Order: sequence, then C-alpha cells, then structure tokens
Amino acid sequence: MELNNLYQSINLILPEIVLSASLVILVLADLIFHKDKRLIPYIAGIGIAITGAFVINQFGISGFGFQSTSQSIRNYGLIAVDSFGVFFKLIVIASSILIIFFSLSSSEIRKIKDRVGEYYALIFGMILGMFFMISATDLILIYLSLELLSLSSYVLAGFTKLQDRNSEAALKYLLYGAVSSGLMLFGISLVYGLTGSTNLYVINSLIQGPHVNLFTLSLAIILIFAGIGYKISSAPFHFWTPDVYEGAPITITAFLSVASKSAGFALLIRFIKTTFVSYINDNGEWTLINVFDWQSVLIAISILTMTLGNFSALWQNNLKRMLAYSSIAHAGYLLLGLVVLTNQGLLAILIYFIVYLLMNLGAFLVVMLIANKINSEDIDDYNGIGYTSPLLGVSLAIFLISLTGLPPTAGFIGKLYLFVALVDVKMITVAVIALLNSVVSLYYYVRVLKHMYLSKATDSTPSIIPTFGTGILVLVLVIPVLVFGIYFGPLVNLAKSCLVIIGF
Amino acid sequence: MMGFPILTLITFLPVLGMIIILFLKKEQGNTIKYTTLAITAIQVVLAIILLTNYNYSAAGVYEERSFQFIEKFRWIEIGGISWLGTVKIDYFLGVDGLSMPMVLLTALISFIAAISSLNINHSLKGYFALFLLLDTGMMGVFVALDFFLFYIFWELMLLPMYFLIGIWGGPRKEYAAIKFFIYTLFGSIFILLVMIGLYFSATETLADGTKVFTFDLLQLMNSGNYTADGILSPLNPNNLRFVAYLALFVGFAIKIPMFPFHTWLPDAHVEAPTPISVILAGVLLKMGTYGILRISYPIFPDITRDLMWWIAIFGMVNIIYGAFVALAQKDFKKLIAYSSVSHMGYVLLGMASLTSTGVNGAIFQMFNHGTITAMLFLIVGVVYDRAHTRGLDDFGGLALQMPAYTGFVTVAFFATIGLPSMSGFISEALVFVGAFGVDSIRVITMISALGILLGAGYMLWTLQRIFFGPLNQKWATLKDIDSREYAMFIPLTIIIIFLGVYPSAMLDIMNTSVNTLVNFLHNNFTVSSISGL
Amino acid sequence: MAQVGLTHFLVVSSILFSLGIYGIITRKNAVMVLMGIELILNSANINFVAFSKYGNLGINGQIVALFVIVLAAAEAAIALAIVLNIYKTYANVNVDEIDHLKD
Amino acid sequence: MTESVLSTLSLIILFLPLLGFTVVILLGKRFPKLYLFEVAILTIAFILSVVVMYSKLAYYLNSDIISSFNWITIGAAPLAGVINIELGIKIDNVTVIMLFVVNLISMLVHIFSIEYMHGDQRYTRYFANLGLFTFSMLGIVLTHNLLMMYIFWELVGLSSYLLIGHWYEKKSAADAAKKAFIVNRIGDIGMFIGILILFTHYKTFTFDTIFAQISQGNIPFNSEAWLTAAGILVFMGAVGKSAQFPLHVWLPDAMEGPTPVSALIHAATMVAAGVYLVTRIFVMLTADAMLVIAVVGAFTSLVAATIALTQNDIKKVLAYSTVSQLGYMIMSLGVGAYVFAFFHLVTHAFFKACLFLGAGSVIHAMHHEQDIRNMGGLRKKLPLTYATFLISTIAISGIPLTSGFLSKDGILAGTLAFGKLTGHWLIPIMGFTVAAMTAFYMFRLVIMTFHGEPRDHHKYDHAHESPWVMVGPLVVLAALSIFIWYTPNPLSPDAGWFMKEWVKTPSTVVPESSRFEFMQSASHETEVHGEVVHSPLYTETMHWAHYPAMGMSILLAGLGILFAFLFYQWKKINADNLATKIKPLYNFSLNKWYLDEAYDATAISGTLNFSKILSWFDNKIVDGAVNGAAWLGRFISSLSGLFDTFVVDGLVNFTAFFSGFIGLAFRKLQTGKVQTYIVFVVFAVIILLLFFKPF
Repeated sequence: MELNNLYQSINLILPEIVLSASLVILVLADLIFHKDKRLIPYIAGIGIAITGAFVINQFGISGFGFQSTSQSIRNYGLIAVDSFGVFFKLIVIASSILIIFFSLSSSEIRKIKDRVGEYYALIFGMILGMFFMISATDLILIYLSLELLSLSSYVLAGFTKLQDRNSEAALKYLLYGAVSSGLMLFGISLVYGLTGSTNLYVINSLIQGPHVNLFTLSLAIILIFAGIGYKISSAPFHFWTPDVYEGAPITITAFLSVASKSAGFALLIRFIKTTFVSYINDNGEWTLINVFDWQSVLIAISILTMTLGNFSALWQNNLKRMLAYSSIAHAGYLLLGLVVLTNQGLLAILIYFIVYLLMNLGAFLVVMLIANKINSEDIDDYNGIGYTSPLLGVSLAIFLISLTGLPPTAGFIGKLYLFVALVDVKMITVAVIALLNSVVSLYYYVRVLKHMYLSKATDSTPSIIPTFGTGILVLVLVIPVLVFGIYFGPLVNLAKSCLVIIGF
Repeated sequence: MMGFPILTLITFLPVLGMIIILFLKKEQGNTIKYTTLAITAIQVVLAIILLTNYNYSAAGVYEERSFQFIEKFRWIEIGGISWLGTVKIDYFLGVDGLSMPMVLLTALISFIAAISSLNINHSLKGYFALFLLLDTGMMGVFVALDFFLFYIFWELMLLPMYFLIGIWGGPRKEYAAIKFFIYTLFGSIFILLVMIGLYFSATETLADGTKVFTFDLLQLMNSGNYTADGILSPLNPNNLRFVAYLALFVGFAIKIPMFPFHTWLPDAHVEAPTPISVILAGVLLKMGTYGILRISYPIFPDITRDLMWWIAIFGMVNIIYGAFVALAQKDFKKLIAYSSVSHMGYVLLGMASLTSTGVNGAIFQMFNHGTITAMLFLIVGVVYDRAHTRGLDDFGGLALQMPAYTGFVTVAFFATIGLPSMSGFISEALVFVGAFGVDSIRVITMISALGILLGAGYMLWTLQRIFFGPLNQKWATLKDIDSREYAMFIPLTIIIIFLGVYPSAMLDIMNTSVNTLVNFLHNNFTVSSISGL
Repeated sequence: MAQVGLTHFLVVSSILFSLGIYGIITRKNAVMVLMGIELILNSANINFVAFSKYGNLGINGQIVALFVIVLAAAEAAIALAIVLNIYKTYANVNVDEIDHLKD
Repeated sequence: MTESVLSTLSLIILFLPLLGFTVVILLGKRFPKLYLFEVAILTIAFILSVVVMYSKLAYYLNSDIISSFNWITIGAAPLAGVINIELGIKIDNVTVIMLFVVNLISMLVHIFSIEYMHGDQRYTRYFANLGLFTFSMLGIVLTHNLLMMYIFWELVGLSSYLLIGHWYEKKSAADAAKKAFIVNRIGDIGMFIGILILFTHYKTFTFDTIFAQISQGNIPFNSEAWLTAAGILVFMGAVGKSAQFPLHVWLPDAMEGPTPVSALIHAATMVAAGVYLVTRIFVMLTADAMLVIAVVGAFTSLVAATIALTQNDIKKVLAYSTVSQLGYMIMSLGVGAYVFAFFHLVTHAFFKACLFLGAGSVIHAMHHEQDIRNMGGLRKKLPLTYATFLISTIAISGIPLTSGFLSKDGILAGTLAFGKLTGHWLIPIMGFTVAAMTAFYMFRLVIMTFHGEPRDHHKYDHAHESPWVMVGPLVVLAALSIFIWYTPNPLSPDAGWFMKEWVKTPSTVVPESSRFEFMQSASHETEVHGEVVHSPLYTETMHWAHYPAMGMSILLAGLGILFAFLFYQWKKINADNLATKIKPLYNFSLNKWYLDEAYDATAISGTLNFSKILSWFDNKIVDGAVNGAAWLGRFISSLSGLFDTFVVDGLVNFTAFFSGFIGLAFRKLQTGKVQTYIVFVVFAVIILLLFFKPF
C-alpha cells in the first residue's frame, strides 16, 4: 500500500493513537510512581480529554483508513471515519470521563489504590477496543476490537477481588464472552468462505449477486449476531448481564452498561447498514438486500429483550441487578430504532443514547454513592433514605422517572422519538407493546421511590451528604436530564448532524 | 389584550413558590405554609385580573385570533432534513370560554386546598413543594393550546399526586397511590399514541409557506390541514380516526372517571389527605372532560357525531350507577367519591347532547361540581380531623354539637342534591334541557333524571345518620369549626349561592365559545367539508 | 487415493467446532471448558486457511489465522489468571458450582 | 296606583320574608329577640298584600299584570334557535287572593307560634325557617313561568324539610323530614320532565307564551299524546306536593313537626300549592289528563277519609282529612270545576288552619298529649278553642251557613255534572261517600276531644285556656269560615262576588279533538266580559246538578254527624264491638292501608338491596374486571403486597398470578450456571436459524 494512504490513515486514527499512547504512559506512570498513585487518575483524565479533542476535531471529516490495494478494485479500508462514528466515540469519551470521576469517589476503587494504574490502563484498553469497534468496517478488525474490549473487561469485572462475587463475575463473563466471540469468529470464517472477503463493503456488493448459499450465509450472520448481541446484551444473548453487573465493581458495571453497549450498537448498526442495505430513498427508508430478514429478527429480538428485561426486573431486590435488567430492557427499546430500518429510527437511537448515558450513569452513580456508605444495594436498605439524604433521593427519583420515560424528563423525549419512528412506519402494534412494557417498567422503578419515600426511615437509615465534588457530579447528570426534557432542540440537532454513515 | 405574559405567570408562579420553599429550612414550617398560601392567593388575584380583562364576545375554540391572552413562540425547532420535515413545537398558551372557567376553578380550589393544608403536620417542605408543582400542572393543562405542551402538563401532575397520596395518605396509601398512578399512566399512554398519530397526519403552513407537521391543537382542528395519507387524516380512506378517538376517549375517561374506569377514584379519595381529595375532586376530574371538549371533540367532530349516543349512555350509567353505589357506602368519604362519579355523569350527558344548552350546562357543571365537591370533602375532613373515623353509622346528632358546621353541611348537601338557588341546580337543569332536546337521547335523559331522586336519597340519609337523631355521647366533646375552616367554607358557600342566583356570571363567559364549538362540531369534518378541499 | 479437498477440511473443522461446544457444555473443570473454547477458535482457523487456499483468495486467510492464534493465546493467559483467582476464592474450579450470582 | 307600582309592591311582599330569614338566621344566635322582627315583617307583608289585592281587584279586575326579565341568555344557539330563559311575576286575581291567604295565615301562625314555641331551644331558627317558607310559597304564587315555579317548588320542599325536622334530635322527626323531601322529589322528577317536554318544544318556560302556542295548534312534537303526557307529568308535581295517592304517605308523618307548622304548611298553604299548580296549567290539560287528575283526586280523598275514620292521634286525623280535602280540590279540577276548586282551596285554608291551630292549642293545654283517647270534656276548660274548633268542623263537614258548605257543594255539583256529561259516575259517588265520612270522623274528633268525661284526669286538671296570642288567630280564622265573607246567599256561591267577579274559569287552549266537548275555548263567541263560561250544555247541567248535590251533601253530612254522636256521644252503638266485628277492615284502615309497609317492602328495601348488590359488583367485578382485564387487579394488589413482604412471598404471589410461566420461566432461566447460559446461546442460534432461514 502506498505511503500517502498510510499517512492519511494515520490522520484518521489520531484519537486511537492518542489512546494507545496514554495507555503506555499510564503503565509507565504506574511503574514510576509505585509509591503514591494519586496522579494516575488525572493522567488518565488528561489522556481522555486529549482524545476527546481529537475526536471532536474529526467532525465533518470522513474517509477510509488502511485501504487494501491488493486484488481489490474498490478501495474500502479497514476503518471508516464518519460523523456517525464520531458521535458514538463522543458517547464513549463522555462516559469514560464520568467513569473516571466515579472511580475517584468509589470506595471500592479506593480500596485497591495500589493497583489503580492497571485499572486505568485496562479501562483505556476497553476504550481503545470500543473506538475500533465503532469505526471498523472489516470483519477481522471487528473481531479483534471486540476481543480487545472483552479481554480488558473480563479482567476489570473481577478486578477488585474484594468479594467472592467479583471473581465469579469475571469467570462467567470470560467463559460466556469467549464462547460468543468464538461463535462469531466461526461465522466470520464462513462469510469469508462464501464471499472471499472480510470487508463489509465488498461483502455487500458480493451478496447482491445471485449465487450465494443463503442457508450458510444466514447461519454465519446469526453466529455473528450472537457475538454482537452478547455485547449489547440483547435477549437471548443477555444471560451474562445480570450476574456480571451484580458481581463487577459498580464503576465497571456502569461503564459496561453505557459505553460498551453503545459501542456494540454502533457496531451492529454499521454492520447491518453497510453490509445489507442496498438503497436508501429520500425518506430515509432503507432497502435491504434480500438475503436475510433482518426486520423480523430484530422485531422478535427487541420485543423479547424488553419484555424479558422488564418482567425479570420486577422482583429484583438488589438495585444493581435491577438496573442490569432495566439496561437489558433499554437495549430492547434501542433495538426498536433499528427495527424500523429508517434514518428516523437511527436518529431516535442516537438521541436515546445521549439520554440513556445521562440517566443510566446517574442512577448507577447514586446507587454507588449510597453503597459506599452502607455497602449494600439491597432495596430494603433504602427505606426512607429519601428523607435522610434529600439530594441523592431526589436525583435518583428523577433518574428513575426518566428511565421510565415520563415527561418532563429527557427519558420521555428519547422514548417519544422511538415511538414517533415506529408510528411513522405504521408499526402501531409494536409501539403499543413497547408502551405497555414501559408501564410494566414503571412498577419496579416506582417501587424504589416507594422504598425511599413511602417507607418510614429507621434509625439505621444513613444520612448521606455527598461531598462537594460528588454533589457537582450528581447535578451535572441531573440538570441535563431535566433540561433536555423541556428543551431538547439541540439534542436532536446534534443527533441529526451525526446520521452520516460513510458509503451511502 | 395585555402584552404582559399573565398566563405564563399564573401557570409557573407555583414553581417559583416551590423553588422558594426548597430553599427554606425544614424547621420554618409556618413560613413554608404561608408562602404556599400567598402564592395561591396571588394566583387567585391573577385569575380575577384575567376575568376583568376577559372579552366575553371572543369565541376562541378553533380560531387563534379570537383566543385571549395568547402567548405563542417557537419552543423547539429542529432544522429540516429532506426526509423528516422541520420539527416544531410551540409554547402556545391562551384561554377561551372553555378554559376560562377551569382556570378560575383551579385558582380557587388551589387556594382553598392551601388553606386546608395548613394543618398538615409532617414533612411540610416536601408536601408543599409537591403541592405547588401539582398546581402548575393543573393550571398548565387548562391553558395549553399545543398538544405536546398539554401532554407535558398532563403528565406533570402524575408524580406529585402519587407522592401526595402515597406519603401523606391513609392506611392503604401505597395501594391507592400506585393504583391512581397506573390507571392514569395507562390512560395517558393512549393519549400519547394518538398525539403522535395526529402529528403525522396534519401539517401547518408556516409564514414562509413551508408545510410542517404540527402539534398545534388549533391547526389539528382544521380539516384542511390534513395530509392525504396520514393515518388519522379524514382524507385517507382507511384511516384510523375511529380507533384513535376511542383510545383518546379512554385516556380522558379514566380521569373523569367514567364507568367502568372509575374504580381508582374511591381508593384514591379515601386514602388521600383532605386537601388532596379536594384538588382531586375539584380539579383533576375536570381535566378528563375538559380534554374531551378541547381535544377529542373539535379534532374528531365526525366520530363525535357518530358516538354521541354512546357517550350519553355512559353518562347515564355514571349517574345512575354512581348514585346507587353511593347509596350503599358505609364510609363518608367513599360516599362523596361515588357521588362525584354520579355528578360527572351529568357532565358527560350534557356534552353528549352536542347542543349549546347541554354543553353550557356541562362546563358549568364542571365548575359547580368543582366547588361543591371540594366543599364536601372539606366537610369530611373536618369531621375526620376531630373524630378520626368516617363511618356513617358511628355518628349521630352532631347537629346539636356543631351547629355552624351543620349549617355549612346543609348548604353543601342541598347544593349537591341540586336544590334551586344553588349553582348545582342550574347546571344540571341546563344539562337536562340540552340533552332532552335531542331526539336520539331523550329516553336516556329521562332515565338519568332518576339520579336527582337517588342523589336526594343518599345525601339526606347521610345528613340524618351523621347530624340528626340523639347525640352520640362519644362525640359530646367535639369542637365546632374554627376560623380556618370558616375561611374555607364561606367563600365556597358564597360562590355556590351566588352562581345559583345569578348563573349568567359564569354562563356568559363560556356562552360564545360554546355556541361556536357546537356550530363547529355540527358543520366540520363532514364529507362535504372534506371533499370540498 | 482421493485428493484431499475443501470438504475434508470443512468436515474436520465442523467436527472440531461441535466437539468444542460439547466440551464447553459438559466439562465441569474450568480449564477443560477453556480448551473447548480453543477448539472452536481453531476450527475457525482451519476454515480460514482452507478457504484462502482453495478459494485462491491470497493469504488473507492465513493472516487472519495468525491473528486468531495470537488472540487465543492472550485470552488463554487472562482466562487462566481468572481461573487461578477463582481457585483462590473457592478452592475449586468447577464451573457448575460457581453459581452464587443468580435470581 | 299604576301597574308597575303593583308589581313592585308584590316583589316587596315576596322578598320581605327572605330578608327576615337572612337576618334572623345570621344574627339569631346573638339577638334572640329577632323573632319579633320576623313577625313584624310578616305583618307588613300582610298589610301590603291587602293593599295589592284591593287595588288589583278594584282597578285591574280583568287585566293581568306581568313583569319579567332575562335570567339566562344562551342567545342564538346552533340548531336550536334563540334560547333565553326569563323569570318574572304575573299578578292576576287568583294570585292576589292567594297572596292574601298565604300572608294572612302565615302572619297568624307567626303570632300563634310566639307562645306555642316559647322556650324552644331553636326558637329564632324556627322563625327564620317560617320566613324562608313564606318567601318560597309567595314565589310559587307569583311566578309567571314553569321554571320559577319549579325553583320555588323545591324551595318550599327545603323549608318544609327544615320545619318538619325542627326537632331533629327526635329520630322520628328527622325520618319524617327526609321522607317528605324524597317522596316529593319523586313527584318533582315527573314535573321536571313535563317541564322539559314543554321547554324543548317551545323554548320558553312562560305560561302565557306556551298556552298561546298551544291555542294556535302548535303542540309538543305535534302529537296530542305528548300534550297529555306533559299535562300529567307536570301534575305529578302536584301529586307529590298536595299529597295525592300514591305519594300522600309523607303528609301524616310530617305531623312530627311543630303544630303551627302543620297548620301553615301541611294544611293551608304548601299542600295547596299542588292545587294551585294545576289551576295554573288547567288550560292546557287534555281530556285524558283531566280524567286522570279527577280519578287520582277522587281516589285520594276516599282513601284518606277511610283512614281518618280510625286514627286516634288528633293531628293524624286532621292530616288525613287534609289529604282528603286536597283530593277534593284536585278532583274538582279534574272534572272542570275550576272555580270551585280554587274556592275550596281558600275556604279550606282558613278552616283547616283553624283546626290545626286549635289542635295546637289543645296539645299545648294538654302538655303535648296528642292521643284523643286520653282527652275528652275539654270544652269546659278551653271554651274559646272549642268554639272555634267546632265552627271549623261544621265548615269542613259542609253544613250550610259555612264557607265549607259553599265550596264543597260546588265541587259535588261539578262532579255530578261531570258524571252526567261523561258517564263517569264513579267520581261523584266517591265524592259523596267522602262527604259523609268527613262529617263522621270530624265530629268523632270533636266529641272525643271536647265532649264527654275527661279520660286522663291528671292532664285534664292542669289544662287551661291558651293566652290571646294563640286564641286570637283561632278566632280570626273561625270567623273567616262563615259564609258571609264570600256570598250574601248562604245556599249558593254563584251570587257571591268571589265567583261572579274575581275568579273565572279560563278558556282552555287544548285542540278540539283532545278535550271534553263541554270545555269551551276562547275561539267561541260566548265571552261575557272576559269570562269564558262553559258551553251552554255544561252550564245547564251545573244548574241541574246544583240542588240534588246540595240536598244529598247536606243529608250525608247530617248522617255522618248523627252516627258520630250515636257512636261516641250517646254511646248507642259500641265502637269497639263494631271494630272487633269488622276487624280486618278496621285494621286495614287503622294501618293506613298498609301503604308504608308496602313501600318499605318493595321500593325502599328494593333500592337499598339493589344498591348493595351494585356496590358489591363495583368492588368485586368492575374493579376486578377492569384492573384484571389483563391481570392488572391482582397485579397491582399483589405488587403492593409484594412491596411490603419479603421477595420470597412476593415472588410466590408473583409467579402465582403471573399467568404461570413468564415470570417463572424468566426466573428459571437465570440459573447462575454459566454452562446453562451457553446452552441457551447455542439453542438460540439454532432456533433463530430455523425461524429465519431464507427458505
């Protein structure tokens, strides 16, 4: 390949390079200041900040990196940089920064301060994996980035080793993840066999041809979907989620539930759109290549996911676990945006992700702050906590309401756009099912409120006054949730500007 | 018309109060109470200012220029992309004859409820903050002219209500609260769906001539704005307007509450603290019927015309059924709750008639029921505060012990029965006159008239069981009402009697709009008016 | 004697795949489960190599296989570390006894 | 004095009592003397009403004075045309006479009460309520439209409720009050619907407008059936208020109220309102309607009379005689004898008020003893009361030289004529029977109360004549029961100014096809100075009927009196033996035809049970069904249970109701064994493949 191509490809992956660099720096720093590691988090923060700067810098740029010149007439590369990718990278960046702040105030992480260097290094590994997942357009890179992400998260899931449940979570996550990625890899190999290429664009053009063994192809697709489905924890590939979320340190749980989910969605969307969409008309409706009935699969999967998530969440007593199920349910809602196979659905997904980032991280943050004090996430320990610690109580209430999707919170806007997308393509039934689902979800969210406010506070109820920093952190998440509920113009505009997926 | 944004003020003033309260210390109980009182009082003053500047001859209903105190500016605008037109949502407030009475009612009832809240004794801060938030929600629903805005306000009341019942309520408060919550949410989901459906069915032409989808209620009332293929567009041969209407109607009917969706009401009332029952019965129930008048009727006149007979039937069922069930109650508050069910039936009946008299009566009945039932719940509150029981058979002879109280009770009860010279009579009479004038529902009306008898039955029976007969010595120590309670009862009594003697004071406010509305209902969305496009 | 063709490779790889799944599902010992995973990965590798050879697709396949092998190694390393950790806490590595996290 | 002055005066008369009520009810607690203010107000009102009556009859004999205003303006309503609801008053001869009667009796009762109610713990409240009642009654009298009629109709209902229940600490009193109001409501619903029919068609409530429309042949929904219906329905109001069968049951119970109240409301004025209402709508009554009214009236009077025969409570007897007399008036309206009906209304008002106040005086003297079996011989102790009571009794029995004779005789003649013209002979027969019974039970009352030997000596010895404030009114009323005020000729009222000048049968407006042919309409050129005489046939039939009726009524009344004396004075026949001989009949009468029991058994308990069933239905089915339309009911309940119980129980409940598997299955899936999860994954892949394989 020519150097200039390589050179401009380097330009395109500057954020990733920064990430890798800061990863190395972190490791070194870990070695250097092995006495006092107070600096490490700030280094990490700076690293992410710089990355963020480069990502923002990528706005408007679009192009392929690492185009293969060999025997291929088309020059599609391994990675694609486009506003869609940038959007998700920003989501990841935002959540990463928040996670770093979380970690600073998390007692779990404070307990392991001597290994904090590795902790952040691994987080950077995850971020790097996500970045590549988001922009990968080649099955191999997809697989590699997915593994990179997974491997780091396996370790992090069991990182603290404070309780037995940590290592158990790690093991489950590992085995489950390894198997799914194994299946995915096998699927990839089949695709490679059928088409002779691993590049999504090439595959797209090849499967439009007549002579493809559709059965093998769908098997391959389903296997690959198993891999992705496990990342976005959509039923029936979600089983690891509750156990791991409950077992992992809460910061990592939060990170998994937002960042890696978003990366997974970015991957899924890009995979489907670049590989299977043949044509997009002016109304933004996608026409699929007639090899695989994505729509029905997605409808089935999404309804199954949200129903299962909501109904299982109903009788959870551990808040972390309940939030795990609720995040499964939200994966279901998010899939609705893909079900409709229109740009409007895509728009809805993007909007929902911003909202989801805020409210889900917020919920986890409050749970964490409370757990710091009473180190339990059991709902019965929340009785009357709304009175003893008003700020946390009210904020958690707001986050949960937003997760339910009631106005005037951002959650409502997210749901609204999803339903708008559904109604627009006249999928009324699906919309109704989804709405009823959100009624069900109301129960377990409200149940928390009930414990916080309607049950009397006992003398054992702790009164938690957050430190100035954490207080700010909470507000940073609460205020947008409310503001976007009332004034969501900028939100939507941002999302609208990020719909471009290169290639069409 | 004053340029001053008075509607915004009257709507969001409580939020301001809420913020103030949130900054107050927990210990400053009285400050909190009197802040709330002041806020609601100012609201009343603002309402009166509205009334004094109100133009009685402006119709409103469907034409924007004849709405009053309009405040309209672009709230959310999202630049267009070819395949998804500009999304625009207006912040659009205004009042006409349909909403003006409700605004007055809301201000009044909130004020009364605030007075009655003065004896709330635990976790005041939260209570009054939520109280004021609720107030904003209610006021907003009545002044919003944009469906989206309307929906936001509609949902806004949900949570405060949930907590107000759930935290300050009676023994089975959790059950009642969650039940209220679920029912209302269930209803509002249908409203949401219809809202989205309408959004995609009608476009509004902006100043620059571009057509955009719209949530603007007034635009949705214009059959000319509908697109050819919108799922709720009358032009679309296989549209879903009928289904949508039913969905919307159920959404509102749950709030009314209309049989068979009424069962949340008794529980909610019995468990809620007195001031909240007052607001619940005084204002919240009206939102259902108001929603139907403001949204279902003018946006779906065609379906409305087809279904008026059914609405009348449901009205009748509400009246008779509610009355009968009330007759069997042993709990004072439950009895009042069911009497509300019965009396909201009159509103339905009046609306179903689609005649000026009927609709006038319906709206007037909404107002009167607001004041009268508020008074009834206050009455229950008074006796419950003192005796800590509501069992109808636990009392007897209270008239000897609490004469002044009994005086007010008599007024309220006879107002409920629909005694002439009290406001209730006029509205019920108008409802009957209107409904009776329509051939198709004349028989229904006659049957409904039984409600008058049953009403007298359970009310007088209650009066006798609690107040007459020999004094039950257990209550020989009860105090008669104090100044706070006088302050709640006297204004209501005056209003009830004043409107009974001089109903035009209220009827003239709504008359023009109602006539316009009825005209609109009969002449729009007809085959001709649509094919004429 | 018959020429060894693509089919044979595919048969082998699918047998390996199935064995891998079987091992993962049935084995109690975590290490054995990991081996099952290795089997799956290698079945995929065989596919890659076979396809690239018989499909005249250049060397892409082989390169992929190399990637995978490396990755498998890394995965194994992490996996064993975690298993060790498990052994420390539970004093055994029976996957079906490690089920404290559940509903 | 001009018409406007007249109407202003009458408005003042109307609102004076309201003023009295308001002032006394609000300030009564602080200033106990305020009852005097109330009495004063009534006196003024009375004087004014005399003035009004005089000037009306003197200057505007044949013209009606109407003044009205727009109350509610709907304006030009779509599809309905202009709707404006107006209130107003109409002053014609009937009105002013009623004004006089009401104010007079009301004033007398006020005065009487000063002594009678002395020392009552709610003394001022009592006078306030009297004021409220007078106001409402005057409203009925003055109104020129149906709506206002209905309004004041309800208001008298209210005031009667308050007055009957004046001693509400007595359960019986409270019950009676409730009963009165509710039973009246039944009639009122009919009246209301009747009014609705008329309004829906004519878009007005005003009598004259409606009648004018009808006379032009514009009848409701263009069907005479509806016209009849309207008439009968409005009449139902009268059935309730004037205690006609089958709604008469409230009146006897209403005697729980203070006796002066019974005199004012339940004898003289309010119960007469029903009759007054029928006179108001008389002109729009079709033949069928009139027949119904006649029958109802006649039957009522018979029923009541038979019951009165055996009652032993002095007030109960009077109550039933009132019902009976009201039946008379209604009947007489039914047979078209409009003038006599109104005439009897007036005369009856006076002597019945007198009787009640007399009874009050007796009860007062006997320290609230009401059972006539414990009285007797009181004429020595209470000479004046006795005298007045006797005069009124003679009057009600219809003995010549009394007002009662004149009016009653007229009514009987009317029924007789009616029988002859239409062949409905049953009505006159009932009428005459009642006449006899009336005489009998009234004299039974007199004899048992005043004659013979005292039965309860203790009470007797303490009895003494009441003071003048009480006796005065008696004397006035008794005096008014003499014929001379009404006509110079004691045998025929026709000569009297009352009949000749003041009150005249108005011309019916009902279409030819649906009215008795003897009823005349204005269209016929037989008008004599404004009055519309009946058709010649009717007039001569009346003349034919006059003397037979007179003779028979005198004869029957005489017989009645004779038997009364035989039974109770001279003890020639032993009443008790007779009673035991005809035990069933006796009990039937004594127990008021078992009507109350019947109602309790059917209507009342029926309603209550039905309501109980419905409320059960509401709790179990509706709540259950709507909530549980999709398991929601149990869902909510068990959720709220779930919240409070530990998760295990909650889980049990949950899986129990949650249509089995969903919850259960989901839970079972999450085994915690990673290998199981992987199995699921593999299966998921296979299933997906099977479902979505492209062929």
